[in-house]
Amino acid sequence: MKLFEITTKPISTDEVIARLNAPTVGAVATFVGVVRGETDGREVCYLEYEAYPEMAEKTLRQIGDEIHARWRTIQEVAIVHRVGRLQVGETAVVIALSAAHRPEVFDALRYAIDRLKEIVPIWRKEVWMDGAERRSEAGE
Amino acid sequence: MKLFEITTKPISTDEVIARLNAPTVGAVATFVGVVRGETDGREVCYLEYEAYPEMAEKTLRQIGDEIHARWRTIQEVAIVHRVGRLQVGETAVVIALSAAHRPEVFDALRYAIDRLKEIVPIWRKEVWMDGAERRSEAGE
Amino acid sequence: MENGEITVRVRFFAAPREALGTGEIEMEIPAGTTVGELMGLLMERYPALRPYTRFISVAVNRAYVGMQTELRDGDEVACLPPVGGG
Amino acid sequence: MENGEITVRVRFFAAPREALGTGEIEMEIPAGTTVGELMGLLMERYPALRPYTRFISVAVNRAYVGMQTELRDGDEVACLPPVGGG
Repeated sequence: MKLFEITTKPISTDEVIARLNAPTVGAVATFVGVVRGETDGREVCYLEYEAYPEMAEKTLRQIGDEIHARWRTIQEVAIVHRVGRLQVGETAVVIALSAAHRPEVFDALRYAIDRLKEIVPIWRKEVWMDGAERRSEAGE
Repeated sequence: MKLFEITTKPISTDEVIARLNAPTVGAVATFVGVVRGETDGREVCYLEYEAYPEMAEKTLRQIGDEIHARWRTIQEVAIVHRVGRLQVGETAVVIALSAAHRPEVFDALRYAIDRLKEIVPIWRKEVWMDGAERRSEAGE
Repeated sequence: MENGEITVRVRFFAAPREALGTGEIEMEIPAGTTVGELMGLLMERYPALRPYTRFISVAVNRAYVGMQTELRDGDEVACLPPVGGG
Repeated sequence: MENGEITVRVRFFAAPREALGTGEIEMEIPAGTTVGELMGLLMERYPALRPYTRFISVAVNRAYVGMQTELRDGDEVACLPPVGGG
């Protein structure tokens, strides 16, 4: 089971959490990124995500390594990011991490999504209902 | 759909997240409490959770209200806690909260589980493989 | 008693419930009885509850209350040992 | 060139990929060429890429590198506009 994955298929949070399964796990925290129906007051038609998949999976794995180095109580990290065309309400990314007890999972979770947005080569194109587009790489 | 629920049935994280569904949601954070296979070096056979269900649902709702008062960007909170006999690896509680953007979801999530453990009338009995028991109300 | 008797339901959970052998009893008590006084009456009548006295918080009608709270007819009183959810 | 020519693959994504009309090209460059020099050659040969120059980070063999990095035969070079996942 891959802990760090770029996929074109819909993502189930339960399924990502199951990848962390171990009898030592007592606490799991997840971050789920969802396609919003509105950005800047414009209605979203769909989003198109594009990745450099080989490097994206490598940098996701790097984020996992960074977390293990910083927070010794984190047992496992899994990050699955979807690419392709996503509709409003669909899940773009699930980050899940596990520990025996909860204290460090929240900081580690925040770190994971912040780092993902900094270093993982994935790009997003918003297509609005009025036909206009905006690309993440053009700045927000 | 109930946002605050005590249930005897298995809990799906995806299903709890779906209760928050709205076109304004861009970020969901969840905390999942899982039955560990070992506590204090002893192998766990099963856990038995008992609640004062009417007051438990009321105090869960109170936690939701407290979060809305403290973090204005949190859109919805859902908390589902299971009671009865749970096996190792099963989910005891799912807390999910939603926002348009992520900054406040982590602090709010941590607050929710901390408060749950303080005020929600639910008790836990650990039954170990060697036949011994420990009750949460006896102190840890 | 000047205001007569009232009836309250008292609910028990977890270890005190098992020690008592039931999750619920009815108590007839004088009007004006406080939560603290009711706890005293319970410990007197049910010795099995005594080991738990120090640890019990009380809810009336599903909200935590202090020991000075006066009970009213029909109140649901709950004896809550330290909670352990999550 | 004293060390001859090397061949590198160059990959493009998102807006620069669409501007160029392809996601991948091969470049024959002198041995010892740096990433920064390769960027210069690309901008010269493909004017469509010029608007993106300032914003592009470069990865060689799937790791971010600086502009001084020397390229080797067979390297996979990627031109990465600012990322926007999550």
